[in-house]
Amino acid sequence: MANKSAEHSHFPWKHIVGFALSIVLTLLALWVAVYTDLSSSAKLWIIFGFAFIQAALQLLMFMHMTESENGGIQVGNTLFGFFGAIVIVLGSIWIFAAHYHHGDHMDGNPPGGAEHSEHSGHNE
Amino acid sequence: MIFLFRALKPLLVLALLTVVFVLGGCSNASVLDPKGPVAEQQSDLILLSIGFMLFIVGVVFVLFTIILVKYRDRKGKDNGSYNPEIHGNTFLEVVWTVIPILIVIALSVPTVQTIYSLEKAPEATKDKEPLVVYATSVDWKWVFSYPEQDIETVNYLNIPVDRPILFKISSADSMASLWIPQLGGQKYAMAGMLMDQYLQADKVGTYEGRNANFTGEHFADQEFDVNAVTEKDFNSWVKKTQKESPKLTKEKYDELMLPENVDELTFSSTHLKYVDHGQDAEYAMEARKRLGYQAVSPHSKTDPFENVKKNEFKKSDDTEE
Amino acid sequence: MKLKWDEFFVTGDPLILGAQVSIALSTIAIIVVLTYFKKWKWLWSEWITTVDHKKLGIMYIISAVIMLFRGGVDGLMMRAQLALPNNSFLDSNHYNEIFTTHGTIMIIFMAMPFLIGLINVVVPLQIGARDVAFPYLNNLSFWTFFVGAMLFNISFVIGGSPNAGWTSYMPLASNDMSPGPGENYYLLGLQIAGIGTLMTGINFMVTILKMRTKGMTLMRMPMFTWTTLITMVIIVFAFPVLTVALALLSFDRLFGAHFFTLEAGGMPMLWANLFWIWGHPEVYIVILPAFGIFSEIISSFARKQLFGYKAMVGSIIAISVLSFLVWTHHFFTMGNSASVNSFFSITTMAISIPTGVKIFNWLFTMYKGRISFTTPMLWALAFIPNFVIGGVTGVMLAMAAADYQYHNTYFLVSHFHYVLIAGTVFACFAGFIFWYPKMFGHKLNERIGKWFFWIFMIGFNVCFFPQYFLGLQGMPRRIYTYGPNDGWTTLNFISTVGAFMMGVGFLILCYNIYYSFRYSTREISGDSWGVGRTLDWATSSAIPPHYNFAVLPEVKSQDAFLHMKEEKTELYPESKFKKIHMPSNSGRPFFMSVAFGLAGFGLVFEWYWMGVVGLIGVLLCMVLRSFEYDNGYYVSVDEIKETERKISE
Amino acid sequence: MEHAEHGNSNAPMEYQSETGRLNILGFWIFLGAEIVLFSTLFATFFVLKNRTAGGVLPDELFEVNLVMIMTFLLLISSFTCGIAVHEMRRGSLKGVVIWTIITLLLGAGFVGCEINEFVHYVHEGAALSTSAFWSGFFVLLGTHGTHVTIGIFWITGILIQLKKRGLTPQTSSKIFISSLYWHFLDVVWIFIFTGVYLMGLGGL
Ligand code: HEA
Ligand code: HEA
Ligand SMILES: [Cu+2]
Repeated sequence: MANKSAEHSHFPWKHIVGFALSIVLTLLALWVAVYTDLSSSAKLWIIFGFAFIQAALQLLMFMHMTESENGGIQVGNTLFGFFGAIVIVLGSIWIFAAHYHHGDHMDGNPPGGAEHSEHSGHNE
Repeated sequence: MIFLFRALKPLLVLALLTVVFVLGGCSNASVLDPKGPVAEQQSDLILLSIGFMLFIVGVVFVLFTIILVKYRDRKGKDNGSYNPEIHGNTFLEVVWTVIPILIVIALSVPTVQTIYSLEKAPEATKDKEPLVVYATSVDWKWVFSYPEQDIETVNYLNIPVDRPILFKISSADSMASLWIPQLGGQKYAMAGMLMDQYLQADKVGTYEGRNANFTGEHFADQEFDVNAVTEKDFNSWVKKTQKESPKLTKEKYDELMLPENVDELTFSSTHLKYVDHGQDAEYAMEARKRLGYQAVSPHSKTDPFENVKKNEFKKSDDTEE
Repeated sequence: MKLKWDEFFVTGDPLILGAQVSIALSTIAIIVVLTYFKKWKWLWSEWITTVDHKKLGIMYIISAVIMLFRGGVDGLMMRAQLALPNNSFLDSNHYNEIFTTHGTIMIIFMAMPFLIGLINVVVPLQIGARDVAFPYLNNLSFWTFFVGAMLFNISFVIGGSPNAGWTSYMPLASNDMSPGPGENYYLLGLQIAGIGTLMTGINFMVTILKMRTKGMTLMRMPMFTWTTLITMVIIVFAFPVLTVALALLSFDRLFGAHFFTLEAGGMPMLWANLFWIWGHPEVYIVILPAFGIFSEIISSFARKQLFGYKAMVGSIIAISVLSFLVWTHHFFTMGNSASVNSFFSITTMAISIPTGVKIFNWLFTMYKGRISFTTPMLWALAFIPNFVIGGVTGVMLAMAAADYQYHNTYFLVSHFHYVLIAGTVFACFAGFIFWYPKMFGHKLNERIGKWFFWIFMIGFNVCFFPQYFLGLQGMPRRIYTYGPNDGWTTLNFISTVGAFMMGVGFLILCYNIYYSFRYSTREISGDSWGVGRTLDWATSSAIPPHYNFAVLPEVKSQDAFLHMKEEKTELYPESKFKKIHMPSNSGRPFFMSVAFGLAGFGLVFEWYWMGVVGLIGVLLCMVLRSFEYDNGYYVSVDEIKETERKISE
Repeated sequence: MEHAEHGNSNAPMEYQSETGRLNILGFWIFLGAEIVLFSTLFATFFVLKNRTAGGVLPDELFEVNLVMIMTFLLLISSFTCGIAVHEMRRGSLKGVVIWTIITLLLGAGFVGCEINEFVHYVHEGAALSTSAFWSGFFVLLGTHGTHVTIGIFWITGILIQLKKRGLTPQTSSKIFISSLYWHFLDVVWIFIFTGVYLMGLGGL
């Protein structure tokens, strides 16, 4: 929090770097998703990995999430938000994995189920 | 004395009520009176859990009573036990964290085992070919189709004993739940979905089955009888039905799609050649439209059946409102 | 849906006609009384526009008690209908509407506001603050809740109530199967109230995190404040899910979208999924503050500090995280894969571990204490055994394979009434009586209070304990009648008797309020019960002045006020008085909420022009707020001196 | 409520008043709620992903160029918005105003593209009521688009206040809060870009 005024009269390096990185990541993600022939799951991991990195960039470089006396709260709050987001999205997908095939796979082991279960396991 | 009574009151009330119900009520607790292997597994699990729960409740109640009696404020008569400095006790806290953890583990293991085993045909008869029955809920009736026998029944179900029944559960409209307590737990019936459930009866008899999931106005009446009969009786019923009962025409089936109660019906063909509700979620809605049924708010003065042409199956006593 | 004007008012039912007449009469009566005593201005400037957290709290509580009455009458009517087989007191549709409104009102418009009311009154005092972080928003929260509740409540006289259960499952709640305004009322009433709740969540999170007085570190906070903080975290992260779910269903019903419909690939199960992602955390939203209230009361009247404070804090945090990981236990029977059901069974059972820690900590708080059996304490004590019964039956439900048998039965109904009533409602009563002198300056009569306690508590057990057995006997929930051959008659009849005992108990409470208003001695001290341990009892008078503390107290330990008493600290020396900054009242939140209500009402009947007008009103209020630079006002030192002297006379 | 008083004159202006600090923290918490709100919409979208009910398929309509234009408009606007805050911390009112106006123009460009896109889709037979998939699509993107639109009006209002009052602790905390909002919408867009468009275009 100290020497703010000094820091801020400088050139906005943080912003420029963040901006450049986000452009690079966007283009890379597009390239991976559309113009390569990696396996679907590899693509998914990569593009969502990039998305999370970009989100972190915005939060840290542009939104100054960690700054001010409340930085800790802001970070904790955002992380809990992401925890909720992951639980809701992956949880729903996992639950409905058994229903995608119109109930034909009711043998307790729907395709992809096991993989997803690992994901939600990590979120506790 | 009065204090002791007060402190013990919850306990007394509970004990009293329990006695009353164990004597009077439990004898017809259908869930705990299983007539087949599936319900039996569940009933065993329930009894096991009740045991653990009674233990927990017992511990808490005893502690509760002792503490209340011992540390109540006796005006003026200080027995020297008061000690406001206590703020915790690591050993005790570990004890009442670890014991519940152990109990949860002890309950989880059989729970998970049962969950997995209920997905399959019952162990005892697993080498017998299951009888396949399509159970379809339509507001407010149950349609049972026997594809191999080419038979369809409405609002009742005949099954052979000692043979697993593989239900293919689905719904034509709202989300219902197929439940025959004495044969086993329920599963939802949903349009556009086909779900498997194994049930089995071990004893000849008539059991009650119903929709357990709220589906609107006449939900309470969406019940059916399950007649568990010997394999021989079942086969002769099949033969008789195939010979004597009428065929199910598409027109008749469409009329069944109307939201109302009907009596028990029997046909010598199934609706499966017209529609698979497990694939087609919209069939019933379209049939209603075709027949001129118009859904209205319950407070509307319009009769939803106003424009409906034919109405063969309407239950005779279903005239209220 | 085309509404015919002759369907606007619900007609044809004598019960509803009676309600319509009594609503009209009481409205007229209220208007006459207010006019006659020239109280309109007072009402406006002292209450409607107030930003004082204590007054808002009282307004929440009054609304909640009215809603308890409404929901309770619903409950009694259901019990009356079910007392005997083939009863025809209510027809099926009326019964369906009643359990739907009963469930919704009790949880959303009774339990939550009651707790939020107590939180409003107590928590800022407990942390030694002058007000909440966003007083203006606080007023707005109240009014959006109130308008949402009213919108929902008028449904039974105008247009018809929702009747698809408080869970509003699709596709039953779709236009195909539940046409008419009923479900729209549900969607919009909850939506509007939900916005207010979300704002409350943010408001109290910031308040507790940032507005604590000097020395009030997190680990010195009273337990009620802790549970409030965690509850607000759950609100902030759970309510948006409800907001979205309601919006999507509204889109289905009003604009022809296909999220949960049978047609065009919609997925009804998704509604159940979203509803419970919110719904399960919701039940912990209504139980955690209750835990906090019991913690305060038990340690106060056992005259001992809370046993295992750190473990208590740890366990509520654990509960809050786990509460987001269990929602599927509400639809184990939906055909999920065995791995899904197993996972959610185990996470659900895991919640009993931190909850058990709390139960034993409460018990041991009383160990070697000096327990006095005042009425708040009686409620807190009754909570322990009764809630444990509800809790352990919850664990039985959590065992998915067994739940296939309990699901949708009275076993479940009994479980949730045991936790909701013995947990939440007992806590509301306990907190209400405990902090009654803080709000109104006198206590409720203890003798009448004991009658209320025993009759309600016994009635509660008589009503709901038999329902476990009804469930095991296969009685499903939500049936409006049953046959004489089902064998459920005796237990149902007993249950109904118990319900009416609760009704009698409630009437005794009402009488007590009247009696105590007339005859109770007025409290002088801020520490009315003489056992106060936390700063809410440290105010200079029974009813705290609008700025709460003339001098913000400095905290040196847990149970701060107790230690101040022991050390005979002088709390409010005149020499330390400084001018106090306070926020100003505002009428805008009220207008904004009315605009919300107008928009909601328009959308209920699909009168889109009215919806648009209402929303424009809302936006206008927001713009005006953005351009407003009101910095509040100062209470001068002289004014503080005068107020404090008047109090101490 | 000793608002407005004790401040730390060393800190950036938006943190100098207590009200400013509380508002900023409150807004961060609100953003936490927004994360959950959007993730619920994402969950809905993913669950309904294959349910096009025989209607138009997304990969028949999505266009790489348009998506990239929209993405870059928003990315750049997020950057310029960051610069505006940077200028604010340097105390340059003019800088704030200029960069904020650029941000708003870019935002308006984005909304324009999106409206265009929606109109095009509707013409091609993909509307809110076409199928579950398109319901999910339009509501997810529409919610984001509505947020951006509201943001444009809101920030315009703040600019007017800035014009009238100059850079004060109050106005600067408003600017800062609106910048949080704007960046957050960019974060949401990143996930829309990935989860909706890239997955659609890549056939994932
Ligand atoms: C205040 C509200 C509240 C609370 C606190 C709870 C608490 C719990 N609930 Fe309940 N629940 C509801 C309100 C609540 N519930 C409602 C309203 C519904 C129905 C909604 C509807 O369908 O309409 C419902 C439904 C419901 C279901 C769905 C059943 C079904 O639909 O088939 C399940 C299943 O798992 C469940 C489980 C639990 C569990 C495990 C707890 C646990 O948190 C309980 C933990 C407490 C204890 C266990 C007691 C104390 C602990 C000890 C003494 C330690 C030792 C104990 C053990 C080791 C077991 N609840
Ligand atoms: C906090 C929540 C809460 C509370 C406090 C209650 C309180 C009560 N509930 Fe409720 N209940 C729910 C939440 C709650 N309930 C929910 C969520 C459901 C599920 C809904 C659904 O399925 O969708 C439900 C469902 C439900 C059912 C099942 C309906 C069914 O499935 O068919 C029943 C039946 O007995 C019932 C009964 C009661 C009774 C008798 C009370 C009593 O405690 C009420 C006590 C009464 C009062 C406090 C008021 C007193 C009134 C007077 C004194 C006036 C006297 C006037 C006359 C006699 C006309 N409730
Ligand atoms: Cu739950």
